[in-house]
Amino acid sequence: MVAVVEARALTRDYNVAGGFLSANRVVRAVKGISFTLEAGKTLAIVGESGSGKSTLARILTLIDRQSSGELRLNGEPIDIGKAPVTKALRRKVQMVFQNPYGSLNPRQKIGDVLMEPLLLNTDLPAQERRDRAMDMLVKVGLEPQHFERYPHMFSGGQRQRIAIARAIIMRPALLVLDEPVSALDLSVQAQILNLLADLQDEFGLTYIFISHDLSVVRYIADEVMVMYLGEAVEQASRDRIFANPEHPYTQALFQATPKASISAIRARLAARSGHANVTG
Amino acid sequence: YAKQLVYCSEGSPEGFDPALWSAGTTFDASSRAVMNRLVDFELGGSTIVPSLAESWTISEDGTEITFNLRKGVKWQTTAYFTPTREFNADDVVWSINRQFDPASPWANYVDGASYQYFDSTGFKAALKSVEKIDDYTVKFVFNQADSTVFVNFPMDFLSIGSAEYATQLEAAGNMAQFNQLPVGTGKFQFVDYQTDTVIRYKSNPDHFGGASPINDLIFAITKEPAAAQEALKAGQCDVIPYPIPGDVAGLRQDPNLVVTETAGENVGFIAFNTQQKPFDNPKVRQALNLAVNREAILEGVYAGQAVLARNPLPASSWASDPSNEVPAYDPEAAKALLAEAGVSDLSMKLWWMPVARPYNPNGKRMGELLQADWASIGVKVELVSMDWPVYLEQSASVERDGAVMIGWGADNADPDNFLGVLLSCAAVGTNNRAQWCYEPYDTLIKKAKATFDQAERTEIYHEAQKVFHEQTPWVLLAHSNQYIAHNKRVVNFKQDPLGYHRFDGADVTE
Amino acid sequence: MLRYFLYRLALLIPTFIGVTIVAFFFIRILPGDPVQVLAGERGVSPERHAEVLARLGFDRPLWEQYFSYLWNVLRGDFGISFASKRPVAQEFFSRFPATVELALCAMIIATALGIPAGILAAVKRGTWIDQATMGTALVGYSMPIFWWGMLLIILFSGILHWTPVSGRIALNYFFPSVTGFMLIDSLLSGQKGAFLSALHYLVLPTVVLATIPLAVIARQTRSAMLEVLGEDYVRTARAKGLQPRRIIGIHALRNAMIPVITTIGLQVGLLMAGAILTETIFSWPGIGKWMIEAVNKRDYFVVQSGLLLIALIIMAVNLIVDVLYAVINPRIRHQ
Amino acid sequence: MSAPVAETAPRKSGSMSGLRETWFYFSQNRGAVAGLVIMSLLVLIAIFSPWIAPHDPARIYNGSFLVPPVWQEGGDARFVFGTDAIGRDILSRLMHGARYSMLIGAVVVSISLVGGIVLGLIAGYFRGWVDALIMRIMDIILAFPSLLLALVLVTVLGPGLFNAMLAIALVLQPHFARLTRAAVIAEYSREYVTSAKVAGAGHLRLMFVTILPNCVAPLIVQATLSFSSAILDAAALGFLGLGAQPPAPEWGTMLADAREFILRAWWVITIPGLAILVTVLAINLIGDGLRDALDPKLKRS
Amino acid sequence: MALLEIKNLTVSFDTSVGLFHAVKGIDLSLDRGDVLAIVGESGSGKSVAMLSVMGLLPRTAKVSADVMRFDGTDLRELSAHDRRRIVGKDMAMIFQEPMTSLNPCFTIGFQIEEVLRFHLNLDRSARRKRAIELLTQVGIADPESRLRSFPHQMSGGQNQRVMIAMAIACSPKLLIADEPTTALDVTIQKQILDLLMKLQADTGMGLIMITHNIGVVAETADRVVVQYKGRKMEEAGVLELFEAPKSPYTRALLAALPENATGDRLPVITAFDPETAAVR
Ligand SMILES: Nc1ncnc2c1ncn2[C@@H]1O[C@H](COP(=O)(O)OP(=O)(O)OP(=O)(O)O)[C@@H](O)[C@H]1O
Ligand SMILES: Nc1ncnc2c1ncn2[C@@H]1O[C@H](COP(=O)(O)OP(=O)(O)OP(=O)(O)O)[C@@H](O)[C@H]1O
Ligand SMILES: [Mg+2]
Ligand SMILES: [Mg+2]
Repeated sequence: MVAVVEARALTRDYNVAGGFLSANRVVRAVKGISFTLEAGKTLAIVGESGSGKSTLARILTLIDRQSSGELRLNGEPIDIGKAPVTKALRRKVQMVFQNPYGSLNPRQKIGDVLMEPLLLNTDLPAQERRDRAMDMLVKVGLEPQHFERYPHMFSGGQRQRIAIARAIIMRPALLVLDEPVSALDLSVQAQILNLLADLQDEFGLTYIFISHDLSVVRYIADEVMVMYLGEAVEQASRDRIFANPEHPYTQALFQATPKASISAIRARLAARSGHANVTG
Repeated sequence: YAKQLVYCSEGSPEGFDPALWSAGTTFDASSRAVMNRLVDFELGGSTIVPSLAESWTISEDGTEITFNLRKGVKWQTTAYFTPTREFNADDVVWSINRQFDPASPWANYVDGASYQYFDSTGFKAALKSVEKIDDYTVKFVFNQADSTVFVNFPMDFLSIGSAEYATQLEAAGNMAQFNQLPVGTGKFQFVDYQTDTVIRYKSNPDHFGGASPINDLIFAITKEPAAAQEALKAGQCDVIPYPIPGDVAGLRQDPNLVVTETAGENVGFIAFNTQQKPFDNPKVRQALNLAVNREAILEGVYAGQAVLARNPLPASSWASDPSNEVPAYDPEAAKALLAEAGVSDLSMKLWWMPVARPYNPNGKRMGELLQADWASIGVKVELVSMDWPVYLEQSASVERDGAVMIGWGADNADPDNFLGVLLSCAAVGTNNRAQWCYEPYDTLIKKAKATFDQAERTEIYHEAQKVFHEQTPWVLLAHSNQYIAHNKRVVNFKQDPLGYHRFDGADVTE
Repeated sequence: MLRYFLYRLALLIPTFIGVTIVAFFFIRILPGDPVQVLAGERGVSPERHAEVLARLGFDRPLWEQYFSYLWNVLRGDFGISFASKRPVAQEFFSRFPATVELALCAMIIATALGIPAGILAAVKRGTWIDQATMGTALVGYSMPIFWWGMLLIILFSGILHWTPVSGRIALNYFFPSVTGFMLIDSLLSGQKGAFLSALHYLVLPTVVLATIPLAVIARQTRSAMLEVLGEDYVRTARAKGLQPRRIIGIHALRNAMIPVITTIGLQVGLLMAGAILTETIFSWPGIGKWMIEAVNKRDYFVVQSGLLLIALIIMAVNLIVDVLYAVINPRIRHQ
Repeated sequence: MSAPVAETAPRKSGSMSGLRETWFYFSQNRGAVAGLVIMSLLVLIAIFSPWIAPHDPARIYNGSFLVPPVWQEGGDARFVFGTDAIGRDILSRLMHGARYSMLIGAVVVSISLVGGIVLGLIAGYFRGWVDALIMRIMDIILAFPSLLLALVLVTVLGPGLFNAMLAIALVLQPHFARLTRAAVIAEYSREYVTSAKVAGAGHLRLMFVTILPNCVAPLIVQATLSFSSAILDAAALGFLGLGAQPPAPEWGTMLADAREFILRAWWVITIPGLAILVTVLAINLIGDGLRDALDPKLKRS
Repeated sequence: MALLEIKNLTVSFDTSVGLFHAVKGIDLSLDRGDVLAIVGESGSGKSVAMLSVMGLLPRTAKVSADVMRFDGTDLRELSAHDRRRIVGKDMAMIFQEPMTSLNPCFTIGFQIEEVLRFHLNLDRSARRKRAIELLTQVGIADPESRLRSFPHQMSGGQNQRVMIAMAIACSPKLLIADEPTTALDVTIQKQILDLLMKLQADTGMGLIMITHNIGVVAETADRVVVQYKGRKMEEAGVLELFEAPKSPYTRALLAALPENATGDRLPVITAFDPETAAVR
């Protein structure tokens, strides 16, 4: 089975303009990331703010160019700095963003949002585009009458559904999801996670799922990569990582994640009353 | 108690060396207040009277003029100059030669400035030499006999400056000061100038005609006429020049004010380009002339404060022909004339003056009135204008289109200053904005210039005016009256017919 | 901080060069022959025409003229006024204090009244006080000031005779010009009543010139205040139990001043435009009126260098505003 | 990082379309509606002035110079607002003058809007040296006092209404460019732009289809305010003698012509000035109303 | 006597589309030393309820309650002046966004000392001393030089510590923390929560913790209030709530937690009628 994505030592430098008289600084936001991801699988990337998750996502979705390293999609090496992104290539990778309120053009009707990728990347006739978009709309759990509405008429969860619909309407080989549920309430989060699972089953999608919420990661991922300061400090299957985190940072992350298990609550309450006794 | 007179002048002087400049405002502030000439106009008139020269003689052949200078005239002592000697022939020779002799260190002493009057009046071309006979005698020699030369002597560019002061400045390497801090022999001596705001003078105690009764003379520069009028009413100004014509009646009613008026030594007119079709045809010019409703212009533009012009020179001039009439207003006759000339659907440009001048207080309004008048005989008028310096430059060009609104104020009392300067063939391309070179007329003008007898000249000029009317190179408009408004406490102030503002004799009461 | 200042200064270099190019080429394409204009109403002979042309350097190639102009400007030589034949810089700086005095007073009035008015309106949002203040501000903002000036003259000078019509001080006061600022010079002179008289002459033009900046500042202050009052840190301040006076006067105001300072800075350019009209109406002997006259008179070097000098001053003021902005805004100060 | 965003979608405003919503908030603002009514009236007057004006604006009534308005002693029923210095009906001139003001506003705003949008869009979209170049040029224009620059420009181009409009458009244009640029930069980093990029949109589509429509709100407000600035600036140029040429009854020019009557015939000064003030005020009221209606921040609270 | 007692609190907003009820009849009561968590999805009126207690709602808000008493003072009748004596001193609040909740124009020191001056009338040197003490207490290194720092010179976690220092400056009896860690990384969240719990234990103040993170509830609270669409769904001890949630809403909420996921799809909260789901 050929890997959908293959990354070899990807790095990304940002030139941060220094002040006047001081030289430009180079910030290396992603430092030599390598991984391979097979079709139909989900790779979760966790890490705290500024660890380079989004930067990596932008490279993988061909928005930004890597500073060095090699990226292969379906075995094909890709460097958007050398050759412009072709339509065919564009169709292979899509993305869903964290903020459901910012990722939809407020002046674009939902129908147009969904049809835009088709318009730009395929030669389908208008009616066909419309039909495909309508299908997709229903598939993500919205209704046909929503087609002519504007984004601001939808709730966050609905918007995230639209964003997902737009991303998968091209049947991409790879879908990069940058914290797609972080902004959502628990109940809505569950719906979206379910939807993603449904779609993966139906279309055999490959996901790269970025998150900082370990419970979500544990639920959805096959593989997990932990990023810290631009580096992948640990990379393993979900079960291995959750069972036995090796890197100290991973351990710290697990340690810090609040646990909602009853045993944990019991333990805390016990400690608390003991503590209260001591001080009181 | 120092007597102070405040004159709200209409603008800032260009500088204080009158020979360099051409604006009346500058002359008021420099030559008329601070300096004297060999001869001067009498106060409140245009008769030439002795000044720094006590007497003069003109040679038989008319080519030499010898001046006998006044003795004991003191130069003003100021903060910046203390004279060591009195006025004498050296000063006269220096004052002329600095303009005449291109080798003089003073020939270009202010960068970019030139002695424009000396050149443009033809004085330079006429003059052969100026010689000091002795300390108090100076002789001017001219190239040929010319009856219009002598009238230049009371003009501002022939003001007499101190050669000693000039030498001092030259030695100090500060010649520019000559244009900034003037020294003269006049009634008033310069004290201070704050740019665009105020010029202060004080009485010259040593003036040969006796010190002025006013101790301090102040020019408060007030460019907005309405503001000047308000200041006059409020007592902040004692004298204002150029009140708005329409407000004259109102000012007259103010019991605290006195408004004086003189017939203006000026003429406002519209000059066709007579070298251009169809204005080369006198009939077309006459037709347009007949279609002008002069009464409306008199009221709308001059606010009634003018005299409609009968001749191209002021009615007060001795050469003016009183038998000519103000052209009639007859649109019907105008149409007929146009038809006769075979001109139909005429559309033309009319240049309107962007500035107010004594001879035409509002070019735009006049343009609008003329546009309407000429429209009524089927002539379409496009009104054009441009900034004043460019207007002056381009309207003088022979290629210029259509008719141009312009006028002239007298430099001196000689009729040639109008009839020759504005209408002779020599002035085509410059002051002759009608570009009108008409042989019969030009011959007459030349003849008059070489004639010294006034009666004879008058006759020749009358004839020339007849020719002018036949040919109508201009639409004659008006001689606007000149007004001065002053506070009643100002006494003995005499309005100058040539448009100067002189405070020689003026006094103020408590 | 110094580094920031130098950085802003460096940014001005291309603008400065652009400004000199604009000033230079504008004048070259003005219709009319400079020498004819220079000669005045009496004309000039062809020989002299050529001579003057050469002396002014107008016969050389354009780029050569430009570089010699730039070089001269850098040496502080701005050319000679055609009208007065005096150095332009000298002419400029003899009038500049009058404009600065007027503009500064206008700005002080505009700021001193505009900021409190804006704060009041923001605090009393929606009440009649807000509506009245902002209504007035909008009228002021919409005012054609040349007309406004004339109306005030009609009323205060023409009818009520409260204020003088033009001039800078009553003529019975006479003292040497030390700073060029009449208010300061009158104080220095020690003459009794001189300062009051100078103030008296300054009132009406100042009010006219201040009208628009006042309105703009009041409006800007209000909207900045409203915005800031909705910020989290204002809520924090309220959660600390501070008095409204302190919250508004210290916490909100300091932040609201950041955009207001910029607005005030931007007003300087507008103020110069306003000064042109105000000085024309009041015959105020400043650079606005001087420039208008220079344009009308085609005083080439005055227009050219006047434009340049005015632009330089505006750039300098903007630089100061930028720096001030940084002083108020610690984010920039500490970058 | 997660940031819970307030759930606004199901609220009532969700059922209103953008335009209707804007109108709703706009119509709540009494001042803005008043401005709109006045403005509509002015536009109607401008359009129909040849039919509704009582007189030909250029017609000179000899013998009726400086007639005061009807309600004043000496007034003439034919001339409601009186006549000017050469007997032209002021009311008719004002009505025809409205055409000039509307024309000036429309032309100036169109030119500067289009120019500013294109420049600002290019600068904000491409950034880098293009941005620096464009913005430095804007800085240069802004370094001069607008009126002075317009004045010199008109002198260069020659006086006349069209040249005046061009000059004013040029000096107003940097404001549009800056505003567009700022809005574009802000929008460019929004995720929907990246989404469109990922969807395969090219530069032109991103610039004009994706980003530009989201920048229109501040531009509309600025356009409205520039409309009034244009009228004021044109009037100021007219006042300085560089605007419309005679006998065009442009308001600023009328004022300039009337200057000498400041102490004698108040109506020739007061009435055209009032016309300018009312027009500008009306437009500014509309501008304020639009700003409030288009600004989501103010809407919410 | 309860430290804070609220009965039938209702808050409505006058909006352009009519009256909007954000809080509908909530009862609350809290004793000294208690840690109460309020959970609920976004927009359920958690913040509004607590802001009404603090008196920080905008003027468009209408607040009514049968009882609203803090430490024996009736908050409903309080004049603005008297309220200011309590707010910030006995009753303090910290907010979600530490970066924007501090005034960017003033130093940390200024902002902390301001509270001390206003409420405790300490003199300059005493204020300084106390400020340093407070910064030490919240675990900021090098407090003396930090006093001169501006908020933007510090990280989000540090700013939140400063916020806490400011809130506890006058040893309040009640501290309301409105999602104090939502904007922070999990590792930082852990530190902040630990800090808050330690301070609470040390001072014995009442603590109300608003959050939508069930994990945080489990790690901090003694008692929990679940809120939905402006209504209280249920109130229970933390253990009780996790072990045996009474309200169907709470049950659904807990089920939607990915860590509680049993099958390969998450149970989804369907629309509840807040009236019937509430448990009194
Ligand atoms: N355009 C840019 N220019 C300079 N530096 C950048 C740029 N974008 C990101 N960075 C820096 O790169 C690093 C990684 O940023 P990135 O957005 O990838 O982090 P992240 O892991 O997605 O964080 P978060 O969880 O906050 O979204 C950060 O230090 C950030 O400041
Ligand atoms: N000033 C206001 N005007 C009108 N409505 C408001 C105002 N403040 C809050 N609301 C509304 O009140 C409801 C409750 O808001 P609140 O901020 O209490 O929610 P929350 O439970 O704190 O949610 P979150 O988790 O997002 O902070 C929301 O629907 C909100 O839109
Ligand atoms: Mg990210
Ligand atoms: Mg909240």
